[in-house]
Amino acid sequence: MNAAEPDHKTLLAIYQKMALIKHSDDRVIGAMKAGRMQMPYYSARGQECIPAAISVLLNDEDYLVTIYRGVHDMLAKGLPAKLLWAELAGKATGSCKGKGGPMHLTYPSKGCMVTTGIVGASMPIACGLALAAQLRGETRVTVANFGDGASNIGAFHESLNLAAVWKLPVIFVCQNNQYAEHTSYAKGTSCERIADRAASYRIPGVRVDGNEPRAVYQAAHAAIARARAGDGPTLIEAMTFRFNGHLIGDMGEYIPKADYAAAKAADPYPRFRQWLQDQGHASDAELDAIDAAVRQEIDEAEAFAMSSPPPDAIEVKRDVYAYEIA
Amino acid sequence: MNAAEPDHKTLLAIYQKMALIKHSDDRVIGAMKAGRMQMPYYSARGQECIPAAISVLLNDEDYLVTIYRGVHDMLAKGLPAKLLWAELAGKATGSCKGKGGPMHLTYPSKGCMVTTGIVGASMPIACGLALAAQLRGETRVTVANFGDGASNIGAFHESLNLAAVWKLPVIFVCQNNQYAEHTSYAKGTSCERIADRAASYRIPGVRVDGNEPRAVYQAAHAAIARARAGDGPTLIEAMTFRFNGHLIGDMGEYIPKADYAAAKAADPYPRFRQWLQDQGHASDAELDAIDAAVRQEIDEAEAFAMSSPPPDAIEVKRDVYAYEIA
Amino acid sequence: MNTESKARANLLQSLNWALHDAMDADSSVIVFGEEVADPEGGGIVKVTQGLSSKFGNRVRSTPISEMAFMGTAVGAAVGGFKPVVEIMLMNFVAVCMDQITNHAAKLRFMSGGQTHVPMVIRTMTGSGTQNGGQHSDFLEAWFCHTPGIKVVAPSNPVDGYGLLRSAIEDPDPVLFIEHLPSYWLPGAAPERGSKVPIGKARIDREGRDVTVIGYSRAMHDIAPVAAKLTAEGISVEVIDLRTVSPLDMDTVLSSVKKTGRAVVVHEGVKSFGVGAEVSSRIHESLFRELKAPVARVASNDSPVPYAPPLEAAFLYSHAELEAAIRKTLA
Amino acid sequence: MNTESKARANLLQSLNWALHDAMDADSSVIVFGEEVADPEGGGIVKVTQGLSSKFGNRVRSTPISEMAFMGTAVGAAVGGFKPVVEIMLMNFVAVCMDQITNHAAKLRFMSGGQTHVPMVIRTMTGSGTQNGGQHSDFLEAWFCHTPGIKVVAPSNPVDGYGLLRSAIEDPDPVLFIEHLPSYWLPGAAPERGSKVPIGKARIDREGRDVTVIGYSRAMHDIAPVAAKLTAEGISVEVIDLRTVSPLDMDTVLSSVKKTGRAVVVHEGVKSFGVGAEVSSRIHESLFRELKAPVARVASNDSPVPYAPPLEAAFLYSHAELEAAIRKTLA
Ligand SMILES: Cc1ncc(C[n+]2csc(CCOP(=O)(O)OP(=O)(O)O)c2C)c(N)n1
Ligand SMILES: Cc1ncc(C[n+]2csc(CCOP(=O)(O)OP(=O)(O)O)c2C)c(N)n1
Ligand SMILES: [Mg+2]
Ligand SMILES: [Mg+2]
Repeated sequence: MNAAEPDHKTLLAIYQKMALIKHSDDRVIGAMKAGRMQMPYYSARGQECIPAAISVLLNDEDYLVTIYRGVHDMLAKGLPAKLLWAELAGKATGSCKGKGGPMHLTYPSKGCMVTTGIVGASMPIACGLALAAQLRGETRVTVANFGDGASNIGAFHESLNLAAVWKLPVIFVCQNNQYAEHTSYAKGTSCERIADRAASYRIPGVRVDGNEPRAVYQAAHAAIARARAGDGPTLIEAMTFRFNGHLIGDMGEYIPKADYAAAKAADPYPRFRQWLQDQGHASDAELDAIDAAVRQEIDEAEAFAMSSPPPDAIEVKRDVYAYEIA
Repeated sequence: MNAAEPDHKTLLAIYQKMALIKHSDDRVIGAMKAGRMQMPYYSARGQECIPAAISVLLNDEDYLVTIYRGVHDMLAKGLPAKLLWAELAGKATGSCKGKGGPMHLTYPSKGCMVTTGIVGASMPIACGLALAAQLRGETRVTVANFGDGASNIGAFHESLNLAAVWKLPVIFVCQNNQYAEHTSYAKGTSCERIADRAASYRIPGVRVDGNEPRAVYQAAHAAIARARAGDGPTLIEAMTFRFNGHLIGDMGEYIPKADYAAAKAADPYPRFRQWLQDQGHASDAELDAIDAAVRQEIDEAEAFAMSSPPPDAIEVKRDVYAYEIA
Repeated sequence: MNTESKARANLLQSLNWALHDAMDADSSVIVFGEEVADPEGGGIVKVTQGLSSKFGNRVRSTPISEMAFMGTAVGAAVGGFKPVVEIMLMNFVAVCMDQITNHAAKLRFMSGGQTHVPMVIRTMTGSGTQNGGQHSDFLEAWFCHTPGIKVVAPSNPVDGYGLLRSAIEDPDPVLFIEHLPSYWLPGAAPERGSKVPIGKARIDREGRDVTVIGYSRAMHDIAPVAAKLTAEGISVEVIDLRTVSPLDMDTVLSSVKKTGRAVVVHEGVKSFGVGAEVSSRIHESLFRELKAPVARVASNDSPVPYAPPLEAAFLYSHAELEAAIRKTLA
Repeated sequence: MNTESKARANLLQSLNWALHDAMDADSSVIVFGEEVADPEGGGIVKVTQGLSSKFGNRVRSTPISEMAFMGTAVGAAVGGFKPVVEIMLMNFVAVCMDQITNHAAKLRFMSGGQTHVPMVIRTMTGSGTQNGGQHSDFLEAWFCHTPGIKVVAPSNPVDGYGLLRSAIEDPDPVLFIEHLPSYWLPGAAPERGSKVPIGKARIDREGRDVTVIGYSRAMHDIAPVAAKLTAEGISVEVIDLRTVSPLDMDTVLSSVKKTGRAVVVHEGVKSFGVGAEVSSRIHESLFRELKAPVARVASNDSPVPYAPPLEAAFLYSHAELEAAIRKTLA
């Protein structure tokens, strides 16, 4: 089938999500630098295009499983900024009551099912959510996010094989930012392209420019259609970069200056904004209006987070089991 | 480079090892049926050609790691039949003093380093033995045996990737007997050939007829040469069959009659014996002499095992640590 | 257990009935693991026999990919199903610990209660069959030390049936441990549909002089020793914990309050085992009432050996158990 | 610890020195794990800094493949090397348990002593840094319950250096647990080359009235509480186990024999934890001498929460610790 093209409305929806992710990330880091917030924060700034372009193809019912570096995935899928910010701030009003934090963001009503801090663990869990949909005969799909480094852990292999054998409706999305903590892609990964590993499971594998909304949209469109049709999983490798290191505080000494500069030059947010204008999809003013609305949403989210109460100590006795422990 | 051909002496050495494995296996099963021995025994009968043809290319210093179905690998590599039989019989004179049993056969002086009962676990350990050789600058290689079902577990993926990235001198030998316990190849494995999975690690992967000594020899010759030269690992998939089921007692109801018959027709031992005669490598009488010598060795092994004393109870306090526990 | 009951059954049958009845009762119950479907034999010891023929796609044999299928159980549970997943032998939990301890046991808490993981992990184990060091361990202590998951270990067909039904209905993950050599031991047959609550121990025999506490295979060792001592006039109370975590300390403490003496028995190795927790809690609660220190009877602190005489030396003997009980009375 | 010593250092430096000295002393010592080589930063907290620059190929950063590189350590150890492998955070042992518990810990026994596995697994952990449920657990109890592996958990630079040197020389596998928040605490500097024996506890403070037993981070909680009570005239003896398995019961029992009272403290969750074993053994050996039941002070039986007030509620407080000690004296 010939590649799907996002329409005007969709392009602006993608831009809005990218803006939301970018501005939220800038503000979280600002709050941390200013000492208003403190946490182990894994910024996804630079990768915002990937979930933005995928999530416009998903419904609230579709499942998402992601990783510690998943704030962008969660915001794109619909986790309200207020609940995100309150969770990051460790407040009782956070989506996880302050119990989970950035590594365990969850919001089932928008399909945000699990966030894991264990490399590779998103994939087996995604297989289970997909099995649930398959057994119910639904067309609902599951998106499993993970990084390039995660493609070297056993769970990746087992999950892709199981999903292939059972034809599970999963879209495996490898966000290849070319580093695993401080280890470069080539130091840990024996294949040239992670997408090539799909051949070991006889499923489609495609590598795309993860900073190019239309490329991501087209690959996701095909993979989601395939999954909804009951034809099984797809592996998408989206090439990207993370501008703020592995964790806030990471100075990136291990990244060659030239590579960093090249990645910065391919920053998806300004690039897409420029493209939308060049193509006449939106004027500067229209895009500013989207950014302004997003900034407004984040102002409210931060205010909500800051003004919310911390969780009560009794919460350590709750949610261990269905009942409260002694 | 053009394929290596085993010479006359080598062909007879391979035959001798196949005969040793076959007759020993027949006799173990006989002893079990007669009630003289009792154990969870994973017969490798039908797979004897693979280790026989590989081990003629190995030195005592080369390392071997295998699995619960590894009696054939161990005998071919040089574990004395007496020590094997005494270990199977759970005697103090067994290679592991009766502490390990069939699933943990070990005999370092012939390079028989580890036998594991955990599917997939042979491969990471083989990487470590290979690393030891690499760090010492030796040309010694490590052979890691595993089954077709094991190619679906995470340790397979992680090990091949690590071995590729570090160029470890490992020969990964997948003995594809087409079943994992009672699960057929296709039910558990998404790829058409396990050898194809080598592409995920940019290492050579080759599938051969595991019942054809010269085919196994040639593939092993190339892989071992590559490893000794420091060029890294190779994945060999040797197609074969196990005639006595997963465990003694397994009635094989899950195996289509026709498949079983076809496998039996390809029984490597009589086929190779016939070929040796047809090619004029040996007369019936010469081959009978080899078989007779092997039978003699097994008679002695069984007598040794049966007449040996059981281990003393104090042994449960020994070998937990370097010192004896209280 | 009710030995009066006419009907007889073994643990294997009772577990198979429980799975059939649970799948009949609730269409969200699904079963998977290696060899569990009928084309693969309905389980290597046939506990799951007949399920796939009856329930089709809800019962699946898996590749040898424990990490993947354990995670699949976690995801399916989060997605609204009640998976019953089988880890063929308990030592194999080691290849999928992450999905059990970092995920199944923690998702409810980490999500602030937004998700939960109603799944059952069935597994079998036990020494005495020459399965050696990697196929015989009782590892329940690892999971008892993992908040968020429950640990159940029945000793007979009635409890096996009733606890498996309850485990499947439980809103939280349950590790269900089956003692392999016990599968074929005859016992009273369970009444189809009658469930046994998780977290409740059972007084197996009433007595006044000493309390002997066990679970799973230990119950089969305690019974003859208790009978022998009772015949001698020593009144032994026997408790089958049935659920190892959370512990039913009410039952244990009220018994020991009465007897003033206690012995804890399990097959898992002694050091840092379940017996240590039971012993500590009794001492903490009944220090003044105890007439003797709580004794622990368990296996040798080593891997499980292969040769039968060593397997015997690894496990506690009935003589050791008897001596430990007598010592508390000395 | 010897607080008289002039020279100061922190745990991080002392461990880095131990690794440098061990690699200098023995060319069979090799180091690998994620990010451990200098191009990757010499470890995420830089414990391994400088090693790869000095020892080249003997120090390697690995892919994120714990199962593979843990097994590689096992194989290299069987092949004659002394690997020191790093599991970045303790919860990640769950993805490679099999190589640790089914292989490293068992190969010597299963091979009848023909092979052995002289390797060290270094790992760090600890709550209090908002790392949440999957990055903070103390899981030492799992490994203490695994015969064949030793468990060490130093609380200060001197023991850190000396125990790591001994662990690397040990002929059997050793799990070496580092408390993350303690890395930067200053303390007496170790003397290069001076080793601390595995299996020997240390009297951290002498006293007559009550024995408080801990290890790793607990020592930093016990010290101020013990000092406060001593100032009040309550004579507290403090024992740093240093090695958690095998336990140095000689030191513990001779102290409790003297004081008649004991409190065990650790960060790991309380139920089925290390404290249970220590408590049981003391009760078993000194039942008649004890003036009060042995108390356990440990963390809440839940996953580790994220928000700081919940992290505080998860861990025992100094007030709870003080109260527990006073209770044994009541
Ligand atoms: C099993 C496991 N091993 C190690 C870690 C520590 N760790 C956290 S993130 C990370 C790097 C992951 O790299 P990649 O998969 O490329 O994802 P990215 O962080 O680049 O998005 C590592 C090693 C972990 N969380 N889990
Ligand atoms: C991790 C793990 N899972 C399950 C098992 C149980 N088991 C033992 S052998 C086996 C089948 C292995 O099949 P394959 O890899 O093809 O080897 P084969 O037995 O056919 O030689 C299984 C599932 C195990 N030993 N280890
Ligand atoms: Mg990455
Ligand atoms: Mg097979």
